Amino acid sequence: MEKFLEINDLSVSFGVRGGLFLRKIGTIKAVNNACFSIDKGEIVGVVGESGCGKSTLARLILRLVEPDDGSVSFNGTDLLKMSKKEMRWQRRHMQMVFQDPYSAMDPLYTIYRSLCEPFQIQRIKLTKGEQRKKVDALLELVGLNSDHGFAYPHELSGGQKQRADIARALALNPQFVILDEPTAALDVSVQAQIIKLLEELRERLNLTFLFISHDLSLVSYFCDRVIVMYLGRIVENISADLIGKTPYHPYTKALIESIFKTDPGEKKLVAPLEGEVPSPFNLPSGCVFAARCNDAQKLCREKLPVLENTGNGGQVACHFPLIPLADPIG
Amino acid sequence: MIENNVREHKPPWVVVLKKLSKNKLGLMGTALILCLIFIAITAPFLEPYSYKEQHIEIMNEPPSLSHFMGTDDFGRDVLSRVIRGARISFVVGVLSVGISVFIGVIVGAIAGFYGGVVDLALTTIADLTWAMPAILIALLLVAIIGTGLESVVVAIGLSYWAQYARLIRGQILSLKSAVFIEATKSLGASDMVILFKHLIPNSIGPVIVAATIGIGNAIVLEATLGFLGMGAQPPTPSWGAMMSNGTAYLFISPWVILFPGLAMMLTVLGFNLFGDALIDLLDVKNKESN
Amino acid sequence: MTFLKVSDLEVEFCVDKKKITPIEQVSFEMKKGEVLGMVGETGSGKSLTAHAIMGLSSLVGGKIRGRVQFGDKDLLSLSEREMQSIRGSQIAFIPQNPMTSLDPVYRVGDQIVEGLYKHRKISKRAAKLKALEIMEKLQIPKANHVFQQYPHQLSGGLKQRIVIAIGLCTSPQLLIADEPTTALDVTVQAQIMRLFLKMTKDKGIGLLLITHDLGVIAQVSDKIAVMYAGNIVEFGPIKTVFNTPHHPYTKALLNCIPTIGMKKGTLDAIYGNVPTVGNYPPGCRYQPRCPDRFAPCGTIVPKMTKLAEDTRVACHKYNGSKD
Amino acid sequence: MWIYILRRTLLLIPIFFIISVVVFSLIHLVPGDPIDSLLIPGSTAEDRVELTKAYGLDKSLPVQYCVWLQKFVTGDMGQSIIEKQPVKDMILYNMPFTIRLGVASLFVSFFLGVSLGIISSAAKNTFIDYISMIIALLGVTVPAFWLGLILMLIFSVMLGWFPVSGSGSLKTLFLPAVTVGMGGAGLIARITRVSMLEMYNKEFVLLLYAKGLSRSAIIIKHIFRNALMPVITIFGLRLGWILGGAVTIEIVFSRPGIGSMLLSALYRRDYPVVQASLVFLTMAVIIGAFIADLMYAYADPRVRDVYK
Repeated sequence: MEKFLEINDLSVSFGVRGGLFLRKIGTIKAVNNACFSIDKGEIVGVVGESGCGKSTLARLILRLVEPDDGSVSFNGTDLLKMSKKEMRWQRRHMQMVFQDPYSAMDPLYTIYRSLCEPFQIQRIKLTKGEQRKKVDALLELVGLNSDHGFAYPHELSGGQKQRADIARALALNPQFVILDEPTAALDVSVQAQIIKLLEELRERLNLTFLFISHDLSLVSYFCDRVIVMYLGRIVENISADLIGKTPYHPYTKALIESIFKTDPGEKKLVAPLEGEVPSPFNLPSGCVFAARCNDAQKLCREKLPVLENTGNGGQVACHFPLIPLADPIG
Repeated sequence: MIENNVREHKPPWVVVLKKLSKNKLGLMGTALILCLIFIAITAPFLEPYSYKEQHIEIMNEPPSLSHFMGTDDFGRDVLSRVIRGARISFVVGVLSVGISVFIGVIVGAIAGFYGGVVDLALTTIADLTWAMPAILIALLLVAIIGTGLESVVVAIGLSYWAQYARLIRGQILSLKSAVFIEATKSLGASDMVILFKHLIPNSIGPVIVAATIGIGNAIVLEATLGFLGMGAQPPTPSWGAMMSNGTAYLFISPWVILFPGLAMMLTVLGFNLFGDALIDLLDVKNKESN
Repeated sequence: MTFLKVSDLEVEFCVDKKKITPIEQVSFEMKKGEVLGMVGETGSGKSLTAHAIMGLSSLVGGKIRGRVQFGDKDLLSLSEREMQSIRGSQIAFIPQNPMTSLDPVYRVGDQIVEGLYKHRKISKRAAKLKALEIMEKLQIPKANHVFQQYPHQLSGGLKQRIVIAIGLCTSPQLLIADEPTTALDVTVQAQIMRLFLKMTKDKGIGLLLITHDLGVIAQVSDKIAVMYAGNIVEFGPIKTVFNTPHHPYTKALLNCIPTIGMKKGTLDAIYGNVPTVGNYPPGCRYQPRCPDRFAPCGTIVPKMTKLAEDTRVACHKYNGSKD
Repeated sequence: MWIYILRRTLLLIPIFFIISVVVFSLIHLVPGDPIDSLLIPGSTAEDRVELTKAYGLDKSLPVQYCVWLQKFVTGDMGQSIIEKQPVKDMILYNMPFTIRLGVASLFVSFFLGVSLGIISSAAKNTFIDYISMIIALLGVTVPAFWLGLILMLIFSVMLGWFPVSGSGSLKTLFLPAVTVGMGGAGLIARITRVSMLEMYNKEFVLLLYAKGLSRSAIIIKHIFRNALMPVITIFGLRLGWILGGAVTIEIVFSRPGIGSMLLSALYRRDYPVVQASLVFLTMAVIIGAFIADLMYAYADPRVRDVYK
C-alpha cells in the first residue's frame, strides 16, 4: 500500500563562511539521510537535544527550507519535484504549528484577520458572511470564542495564542499537521490543555501529526511512534510503548535516564552521559554519537552505522544495539 | 475547556493617544509642530507687514513695539519674514523627507528582502552615502542642478535617503526570520504578499520616527545651504537666507540672525520631541533612530 | 538558632498609580544544609521571592515587607551596605539564564574572582587558585584555559558551571538557585544538577531551589513549597506532598505532567489560566480554576493551616476540618 | 583580528574607487561642456584647444578617468584655474587647519557627550537628567553656523574673551571647536544615555548585585564598559556628520581649511580644487569610520572572535 508520507534520504547542509574572502570553509550537516514514513492517522514524534536538526527536518518536509537531496512523497506524489507554484497550492494539505506562540502571529493583525489570511492566500473566494462564519467556527473548534477574534496577539495569554495558531493551521482543512514544539513556551497546566485539545482534534478531524519536541516524556505520552535524532541523524525509530522499556540505542536510553522522575521515592542522580552535544561542524566519519557513548568501540569511530530494522516495527542505527536485533531473515 | 476571556481590548489608536497624553515632552513637541503648521498655512494673514517691501528709512532697527523683531538691512520687518519663512521651512522639510523616505524604503526593502549580491551592492552605496556629511552631498547636488528652492528640496532628499534604507533593511532582515513570516510562508503566500502585507508594515515604525526627526534635520540643512548662499534666492525669506544676509551686520543688528535662528530651534525641537515620543508610542526598539 | 525563616513576605509595586502586590503571605523556613524546592508556574512569584530575600527588589522599585530572619539578623532591616557584605558572601545567588548572566566583556575567571576578592580579602593569586579549585570540582575541563576565556567562547553547560562557581566560590551558607538548569539540554541538565547537589551537600550549604520542573524537585529536595499566583499554597516534606498532596492545585499540577509509560488520554489539564499580577480574583486565588471550590472560597482569603509538623496548606477545605 | 583588519583595509580600495568615479564624473554632470567650466572668462579659442588637450578631454571618458586617477594618485592633482597654483600645494596648506579643528571638535563631542549621557542616565528622570538632555537636544537642533555666530557675538564681541576670527593660536580654535563639537556632543549624549539605561536592564547586572558589588562599582566597571561599545560604533558612523559641521564653521569664523577652500572653489567653479578637496574630505570620513570600527572590534571580545 502507498504510504501517507514517505521520506527518503532527506539531507540538507549549510555552508559556513570565514577567512579573508568569506569563502566556504566547511559545512554543517543539519539533517543527514533522514528516512522514515508516517501512516495516515498516526502521531509520530521527533525528539532530540538542541541542534539535532529536528526543526530543520520539519521545514524540509514542508519545503520551507529546500533540501539538498532526497525525496518527500505525500500521498504518492514527490513534493520535491513540484514547482514553487504547485508547492504553494500543496500547502493547504499540510500545515505547521509553531513553537513560539508569542511571535507566530503578525502583531499588527487582529486574530480574526490572521485567521482570514489562509483563505485569501489560497484564493478561496468567500463572502464577508461566509468568512465570518468560517473564522468563528475555527475559533470555537480550538476552544476560543469570537471575542478573541477582535483581540491583538499581545492581548491574549500564551495558551490562547497557541490555540489561535492551531486554528490558523487548521483553516484550510489539512490532512497533515507538523507541530513544532507547540508547548515548549507554555506552563505545564496550559501544556496539558493544548495536548488534550490536539488529541481531541485528531479524533474529530482525522488528522496525522508529526510532533517535534525536546521533551521525551511528552513525546512518548502523546505519540504512537518516536524518532530519536542526534546531530542531524535519525538514531532510532521506535514504538512509543516500547521506548520506556526496551530502547535499542544507547542514546535513547541515556535520554530516558536523564529525565528527573516526579517520584520522590526513587532518587537517581546519576548522569547517564558525559560532555555536551559537540558542534555539528565537520563531523567525524564514524557514528555521530561515538564521542559520548559509554559503549563505543573501535568500529563505532570508523564506520557509520545505518538504520536497520529491529524486528518489531522499529529501526536503529547502532553497531552494538542494547538488544540484539532479530535475524533479518526470520 | 473554555479559557477566561480576553485581557482588556483596546484599538491601537486609543493606546497611542493615551500614551501621548501622559508624555509631557511629547505633548510639547506636538504643540510646537501644530503651531508651525498653523503659522505656515495662515502666513499671509498673520504677517503684520509685507515680507518683501523695503523701507530704507527704517534700516536695521532694533526690536520695538511696531517691529517686534526689528528690521533688516533693507528695512523689512523681521517678524513678517520669519512667519513667511515658516512656510518655506515646513514645505522644504516635508517634501525633502518625502523624497528620502520614498527612495530609502524602496532601496532598503529590496536589499533586505532579496539579500545576496543585490544587498551587498545596495548597502555599500547606502553606507557610503550615510557616512558622508549630508551638507557635502547637498552642496554638490546644488552645484550640479543649480540653486533655487526646488533643487534644494531635491538635493536634501537625495542626501538623506540612506538613513531610511539602512533602517528598513535592518528591520526586514530581523523580521524575515520571525515565526509569523514563516507561518505565512507555510500557508503558501507569495513573496509579494509577505513583503507588502507583513514585512513593510511591521518595519515602518522606526522609519516614521526617523522621518519625523529627519524633517527637523532637513530644515536645518536647508538653512545651512541658504546660509552658504546655495539655497533659496532673494527675496524669498527662507530662514537660512535671512541669516546669511544678516551675517554681514552681525555686530550692528544681531536680531536679524537671532530671531530666525530661534524660530528654527523651536521648530526642530518640536520635531525632535515628537519623534522621541513616537519611539515610545509606536513601541520602536531601535537605537539608531535616535 | 534559625537558619532561614521567611514570614509574611510581601512585595508591593506601583504601576500607573495602582498598587499591585505580586507576592503576598509568603512564609517558609529552612534548616541548615536543607534543600528546599520552590515550584510554581510562570508569574507565580518564585523569582521575585528570591530577589526579595536577597534585598534586590529595591532595584526595580518595589517595597518589601515582612521578615526575613537569617541567623540572628532580619535581612529586611539591614542597610544596603550591610546587605552588600552578606550578598555573595553568606547568601549566594545563581540566576536563571546562564547565557546572559555573565558580563560579555570580561574573562570568566575574573568574574569568578571578583566576588571572592571583594568578600574574602585575599590576594589576587590566592583568589585565582581558589577559583580554579572550584572550577575543577565542577568538572570544568582545562580549568586554567577556561579561566582566560570570554563567556561567548563557552558552551551553555560550561557557562552554567561558571555561574555556579561564582555562587559557590565564597562558600556561602545559603544558596538561592533560580531555575539553574532550565535553559540546558536534558543530558547536560542531569550532569550539572548532580554535581551541583553534591557540592552543596558536601559543604553543608542550604539550597533554595526555584524551578517549575517538579521532576527536579522530586529528585533533589527535602522539602517543597508550592507557589500559586504570589502565594505559597502548600509547604511540606517532599514525600508527603508528592504522595498525599492536599491543596487542589498541587494535586492538579502533579496530574498534568506526562511521564513515560503513561496511558494515552489520562493526562489531566487545569482549566483556565494563571491570573496575571494585578488581576487576582477575590478570595482564594485558585478558586476560579478549582473543581473543589465551595462557599467561602470566592470571598475569604484562605490562611495557612498546619496539618502536621512541617506541613501546611492554604485551603478552606482543611481550615474547616481543624475548627 | 588581523584577518579582520586586512579585510577592512582591502574594502577601502573599492570604496576609494567609487568615490573617485563619482568625483571624476562631477565635472561631466554639470550642465554644459566641461571645458566651459574649466575656462576663465575671456579665453580665446586657442586657449580652449590647449586646455582640452591638457585635460585630455578629447579622449574617451574611461581613458580620461584613468589618466586623471593616475595623476591624482601620484600627487599631480592639477592646477587651480583661479589661483593658478598647484592644487596639491593648496591642499597641503589648508589641511592642517581642518585636521586641527576636526580633532578638537571630535574631542569636545566625545567627552562632553559621554559625560552628559552618563550623568543623565545615572540620574534618570530627575532634574539633572532633564537639564543634560535639554543641552544635548539643543546641540542637535541648533544649526552649527547659527550657534557659531551667537557664540561669536557673546564671547568675542560682547565679552571679548576670544578673537572673532583667525587661525593662529589655540585661542582661535576654541570657539569653532565648541561650535562643531556641540552637535556631535548632543548625538553622543543621547546614544550614551539610551545605551547605559539599556545595560541596567541586562540580566548580568542582577548577578553583579548578587555578588555583593556596590552600585558605583557596577556602573563604573561593568555598565559603562559595555555601554560604551555601541557609542563607539555610532560615533564612527556619524563622524562625517560631525565633520560636516566643520565645513560651514570654517566660513563662519573665516578660518582657512579644506571646507572653506571647497566652498570658494564651488562658488567660482574651480573644479580641479573641488575634486581634490572632495576626495580628501570623503577619505577622511571613511578612514575615521574605519578606525572607529577597529576600535569597536578591539573593545568587544565577541566581535574580535568572529574573525579569528
